[in-house]
Amino acid sequence: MAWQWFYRLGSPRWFYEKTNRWIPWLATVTALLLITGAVWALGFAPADAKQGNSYRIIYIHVPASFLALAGYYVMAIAGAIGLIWKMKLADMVMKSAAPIGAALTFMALVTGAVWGKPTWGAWWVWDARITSMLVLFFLYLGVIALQGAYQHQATADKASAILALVGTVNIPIIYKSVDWWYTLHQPATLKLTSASSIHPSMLYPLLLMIVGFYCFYALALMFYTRAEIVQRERRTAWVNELVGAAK
Amino acid sequence: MDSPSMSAAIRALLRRDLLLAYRHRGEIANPLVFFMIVITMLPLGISPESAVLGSLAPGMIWVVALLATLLSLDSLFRSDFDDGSLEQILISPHPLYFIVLVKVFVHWLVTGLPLALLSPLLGVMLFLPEAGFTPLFLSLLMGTGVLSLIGAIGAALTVALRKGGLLLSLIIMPLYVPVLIFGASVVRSAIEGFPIAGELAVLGALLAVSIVLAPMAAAGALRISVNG
Amino acid sequence: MDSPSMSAAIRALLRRDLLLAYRHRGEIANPLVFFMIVITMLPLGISPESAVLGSLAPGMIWVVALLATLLSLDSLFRSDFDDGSLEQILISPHPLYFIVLVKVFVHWLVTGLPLALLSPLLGVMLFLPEAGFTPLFLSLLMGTGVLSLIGAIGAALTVALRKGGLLLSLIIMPLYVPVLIFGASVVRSAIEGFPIAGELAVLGALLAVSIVLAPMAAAGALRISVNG
Amino acid sequence: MTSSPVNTTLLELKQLTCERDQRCLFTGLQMSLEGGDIVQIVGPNGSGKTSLIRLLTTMSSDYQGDILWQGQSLVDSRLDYLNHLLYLGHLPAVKKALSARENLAWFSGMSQGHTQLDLDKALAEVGLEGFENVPCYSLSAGQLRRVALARLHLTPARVWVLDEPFTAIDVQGVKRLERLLAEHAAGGGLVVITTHQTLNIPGIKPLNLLDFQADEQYYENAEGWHNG
Amino acid sequence: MTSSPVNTTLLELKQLTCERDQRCLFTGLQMSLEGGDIVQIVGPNGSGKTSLIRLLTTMSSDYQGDILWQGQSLVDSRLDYLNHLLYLGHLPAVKKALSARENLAWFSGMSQGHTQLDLDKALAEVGLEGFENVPCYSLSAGQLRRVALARLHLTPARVWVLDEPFTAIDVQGVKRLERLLAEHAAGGGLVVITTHQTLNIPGIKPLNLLDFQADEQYYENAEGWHNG
Ligand code: HEM
Ligand SMILES: Nc1ncnc2c1ncn2[C@@H]1O[C@H](COP(=O)(O)OP(=O)(O)OP(=O)(O)O)[C@@H](O)[C@H]1O
Ligand SMILES: Nc1ncnc2c1ncn2[C@@H]1O[C@H](COP(=O)(O)OP(=O)(O)OP(=O)(O)O)[C@@H](O)[C@H]1O
Ligand SMILES: [Mg+2]
Ligand SMILES: [Mg+2]
Repeated sequence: MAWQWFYRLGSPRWFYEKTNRWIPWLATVTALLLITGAVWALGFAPADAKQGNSYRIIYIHVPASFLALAGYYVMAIAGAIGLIWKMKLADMVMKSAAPIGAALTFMALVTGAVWGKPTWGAWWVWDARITSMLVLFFLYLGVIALQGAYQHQATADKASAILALVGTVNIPIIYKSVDWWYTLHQPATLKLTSASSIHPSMLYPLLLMIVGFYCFYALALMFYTRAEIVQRERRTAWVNELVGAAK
Repeated sequence: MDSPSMSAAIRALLRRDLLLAYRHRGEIANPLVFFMIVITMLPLGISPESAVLGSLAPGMIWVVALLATLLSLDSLFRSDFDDGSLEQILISPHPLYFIVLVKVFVHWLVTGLPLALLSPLLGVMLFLPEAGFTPLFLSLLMGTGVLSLIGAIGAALTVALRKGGLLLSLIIMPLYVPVLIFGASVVRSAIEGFPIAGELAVLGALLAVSIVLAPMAAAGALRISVNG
Repeated sequence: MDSPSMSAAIRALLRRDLLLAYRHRGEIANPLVFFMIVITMLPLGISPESAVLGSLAPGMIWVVALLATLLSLDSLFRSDFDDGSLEQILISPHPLYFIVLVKVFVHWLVTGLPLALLSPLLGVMLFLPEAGFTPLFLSLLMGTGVLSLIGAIGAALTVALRKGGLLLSLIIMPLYVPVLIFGASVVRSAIEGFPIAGELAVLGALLAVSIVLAPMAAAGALRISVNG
Repeated sequence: MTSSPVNTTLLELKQLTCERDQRCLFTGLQMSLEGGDIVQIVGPNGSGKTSLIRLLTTMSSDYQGDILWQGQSLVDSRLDYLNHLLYLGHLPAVKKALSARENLAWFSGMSQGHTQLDLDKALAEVGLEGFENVPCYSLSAGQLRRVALARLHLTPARVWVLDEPFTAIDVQGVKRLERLLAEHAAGGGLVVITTHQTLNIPGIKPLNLLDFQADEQYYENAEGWHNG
Repeated sequence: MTSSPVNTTLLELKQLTCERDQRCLFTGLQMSLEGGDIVQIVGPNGSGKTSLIRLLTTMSSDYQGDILWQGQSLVDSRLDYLNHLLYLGHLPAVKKALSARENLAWFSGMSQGHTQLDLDKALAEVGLEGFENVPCYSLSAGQLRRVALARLHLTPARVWVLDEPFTAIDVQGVKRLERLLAEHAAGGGLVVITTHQTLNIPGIKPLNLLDFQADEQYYENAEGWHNG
C-alpha cells in the first residue's frame, strides 16, 4: 500500500491528468515570479558602482547557471529510476530533461559571454567555472545525441541513462580538476567575484529570479514530458480519446 | 531498351544520400561537436592564456578541421559496402566519376560546410585576432572541399578492410599537408597584414585539380576494393 | 554437467583477441603512425621554433594521445558485434565484467602501451625539456589505461549504431577532461621542477576507480545495445 | 555428454506475449519443451520466429508471461540455463581473420576445453577437412556457416537453439545436420530450430506462431510499467 | 518490358577457368545462355558458384577464357551489358535507415524511374503491403530480403543474376518467386540463379560446377594455399 503512490507515479496517464490540473497554477506562479523579478531587477535595483547597468544580466545568467547544473542531476536521477525500477515515466522525464538542461546551459554560456564583453573586454576566457560549464554543455549534448542515435526508444532510454549516470560520477571529478587546473595556471587577472558580496537590494530580485527559474524549469519539464507521453502512448485508448476529444 | 538516364540516376543517389544524412542527422552534428571539443581540450592541455592561444589559433583550427574531416571519412563508402549497395553502384551503367562526386559533395555538405560556418565561433574561443576571421572562413570553405575530395580516395582504398579508420588516416594525412600549410598560412598572413589573394588562389587551384582528379582515382580504387 | 571454467574462458578470449591483434598487426601500428603524423603536422601548421614547440609539447602530446586512443576505440566491440560474436559472449555464462576487462586490456596493450613507449621519441621531436621525459612516460602509461577503460563505455554504448565513430568522441571527450588535465600537468610540473608524486597519485586513483566502475558500466551498455 | 532421461520437461513457455513496435507478434504462447524434442518454429516471414528465439536465449527480456527452465523462472535460473544452452543465430560469429581451427578453439574455450584433435575432428564432420588452417575470409558463404556449425559436434550443451542454420548449406550438409539433430534428441537433448525448409526428421514437433496471434490488435493497456 | 524473341543467345561462356587462392574452381566451362533459359548453378558449398556469378556480373575479371554478350566479348560490351543486367547478391543492398519505399525509389532511379504507385505495387507483390513506410531496421530477415526482391517487379533488365535469392524467404514467398522467374523466362528473359533448394520450375537447366572441375586436385598438401 505504501508503494501505491510510487506505482501511480509510474503511470504516464496519471501524470498527464494530474499535471493538467497543476499546470495553470504553476504557470501563474512562474509568471508572477519572473515578471516581478524582472521588473524589480531592471527597473528598481540600483546600478552597480563599477559595472553600471551591464551587471543586470546576472538576473538571467546566475539562475540559468544554477539550473544548468541542477538539471543534470534531475536527468541522471530520472535515468537511474528508469534503469532500476523500469519506470516508463522516468525515462520520459530523463529524455525531456536533456534538451531543457542543454538550453539552460547554453543560455548561461551566452549570457556569460555577453556580460564578459563589457566586463573583461573579451567574449570568452578560459576561467575554471566557464570551462566546466562548457564541459557540462558537452555532456548534455552527448546524452541528446545518444537519444537521437538509437531508433528503438527503449534502448535509447537505457543507453542515455547509463551515460547520464556515468556523467554524474564524473561531474565532481571534472569540476575539481578544472578548478585545480585553473589555479595552477593562475591567470589572476580575471575572476568571477563571489555572489555573497552582493548588496541586498540587488540580491532580493536575484532570489526571486532564481525561484522563478526553478518554477519555469519544472513547467518546461512538464510540458516536454507531456508531449513525450502523447507521442509514445499514441496508440493507447486514453490518448486516442484525448485526441478525439480535442478534435 | 532505352539506356537509363544518367541525370535521373544521379538525382536518385543525391536524394538517397541526403535522406540518409537527414535520418542520421544526429551524426551530422558530430564533426562539429568533435571540433568544438578538441578546441576546448587545447586550452586545458596547453594554456588558457589568450596571447598563447591567439598565436596558435590559425594552425590549431586547421589541424582540428583536418582531423574532424578525417574522422568522418571512414563512413563515406563503408555503409554502402557493408550492405551491398556499393556492388549495385559499381554494376550500374553510369559513370562512377559522377557517382563518387555526388557522394563527396554530400559529405562536404554535412561536414566541411558546417565546419566553415562554425569557424567564427571557434575563432572567438581561441582569441583569434579579428583580421583572421574572414580568411579563416574562406580558407576552410575551399580547403574542406579539397579534404573531402582527397579523403575519398583513401576511403575508397580502405573500404574493403575492416578497421580501416586508422589506415585511412595514414594514407591520407600526407596528402593533406599542402592543404594544411596553405590553409593555415592564409589566416596567418591576414593577421600579419599581408595580402592573401595569392594563397587563396592556390587553395582554389588545389580544389579545381582535385575535383577533376580525385573522383577518378577514387572510382578506380572502389573497383579494386570490391573486386578483391 | 560441470559449469565451464571461467579462467579457461578468459584465457580463450585473451588468446583470441591477441591473435586477432597479431593478424591485424598492420593496424596496430596505426595509432602510433597517426600519433607521429599529427605531431609532424603541428610544426607545419603552427611554428617550427623549438622554444614554442617545447612549451606546447606536454599538452600537445597528451591531446594527440587522447585522439589516437579515441580513434581506435570504435573497433573495440564493433567487429564482435558485426559478426555475432558479441551475442555469443553475452549468452555465455561468464561474468561480463571480466570479459570487458580482458578486451580493454588487449586494447590498451596494442594502443596505450605503444604510445607510452614511443613518447620519448616524440619528446625529442617536439623539443620537450629533458626533465619531462620520465613523467611523460609514466603519465601516459597510467593515463592511457584510464582512457581505454572510460572509452570502453562509449564504445559499448555506440556499438549497435552505424557510424558510431564521432558520436563516440562526443560522448567520451568530456569524460577525458580530468585525465588530460592531470596527465599534461604532471609533465609540466616536472619541467618546472615541482614534485609530481601527488599528481601521479591522482592518475593512479583515477585508474583504480575506472578499473572498478568502467567495465561494469560498459557491460550494462553492451547488454542494452544488443538487446535493442 | 552427460546423458539424461528423455522426456523430462526442460523449458516451459507460459502465456508468452511478445510485442515489437507496438505490434503484437504472438500472445498466449503455451508449450512445454522436453528432452528428446525437436521443435521447429514455423511461420511466414515477419511472424516473430527470431523474436521468440531472442527470448529463449535471454538476449531479449521484452516479453510478458514467463519462461521456466527446469521449473524455475528464467529470471532466476538464467546462469544455470546459459550453462546448458547453445545458440547459433543469423550471424555466424566467425572471425574472418582467424582460421576455422582458431575460431573453434575460442568457442570451445568459452564452454569447455577440447584438444586440437577434437577440433579437427569436428571440422572434418562438417566437411571442412583440409580447410582447418585457411583464414575464414577465403571461405565461401556455406563454408563459413559450417565453421559455426562445427560447434554442434563439440558442445556438451543440452539445449540447442538454432535460427535458420541451413542458410547457404548444400543438400548433403542439410542431410548430415538433420541426422545430427536427431541424434542429439535421441540422447535426451532439446532442439529448437527455425527454418523455411521442410525437415526430414521423424517426430519433429512444429510450433506454428500463426496459432498464437492476437485476435485483434489491442493496445488498451500499454500504459503503466514498461517491461524492459 | 520490351519483349524480345526467345532463344537468341544472350551470354556465352567460352572455356571459362577460374582460380582462387591458387585453387582451380572450374575449368573449361562452356555454355551458351539463351533468352528463355533459367539456369541454376549447382554445386556443393565452396564449389565456386558465387565466384562464377561475380564473373557474370563483371564485378571480378579474374578469369581465363571469355564471356560473350550477344556475341561480343564482355570486355568491349560491358556498358551495354550492364544496361540489361540485374543482380541480387548475398547482400541485400538495402539501407536500414530508409523505408522500403525509399530504398526501392533509389533502385528505380538508378535504372529507370517509376511512379510511387509502381513502387507500392511492387512492394505489395512481395508481400510487404503495410510495411512501405516502416524503416527497414525493424523488418525481419525475410522481409529485408523481400525489399531487395521487389526490384524484380520493376526492372526492365533482361538478364537476371541471382545469388541465393531464397535465403530467409518463406515457403509462400519461394513459390511466388518461382512463378516470377518462369514468367520472366517466358518473356524472353534469362535467369541465372544459385540456390541449394530444389526449384519447382519446369524446364530449368542445371549447370553443375562439379562437371568442370580440374581433373586432379593438384594440391597434395593444403599448405600451399594457406595465405590470402
Ligand atoms: C557554473 C556555471 C556558472 C555559474 C554558477 C556562474 C555564476 C555566476 C555568478 C553567481 C556571478 C555573479 C558574481 C558576481 O556577483 O559578480 C557570475 C558572474 C559572471 N559570470 Fe558566471 N557563472 C557561470 C558560468 C559562466 C559562464 C559560462 C560565463 C561566460 C561565458 C560566465 C560569465 C560571467 C561573467 C562575465 C560574470 C561577471 C564577472 C564579474 O563580475 O567579474 N559565467 N557568474
Ligand atoms: N575472398 C576470397 N578469397 C580467396 N578465396 C576465396 C574467396 N572467396 C571464396 N574463396 C574460395 O573459393 C571457393 C569458392 O567460393 P564460392 O564463394 O564461389 O563458393 P560457392 O559455390 O558460392 O559456395 P556456397 O554454396 O558456400 O555459397 C571456396 O572454396 C573458397 O575457398
Ligand atoms: N529490431 C526491430 N525493431 C522493431 N521491430 C522489429 C525488429 N526486428 C523485427 N521487428 C518486427 O518484428 C516482426 C518479427 O520479426 P522476426 O525477425 O521475429 O521475424 P521472423 O519470424 O524471424 O521472420 P523471418 O522468417 O523473416 O526471419 C517483424 O514483422 C518486424 O516488423
Ligand atoms: Mg528470422
Ligand atoms: Mg555462394
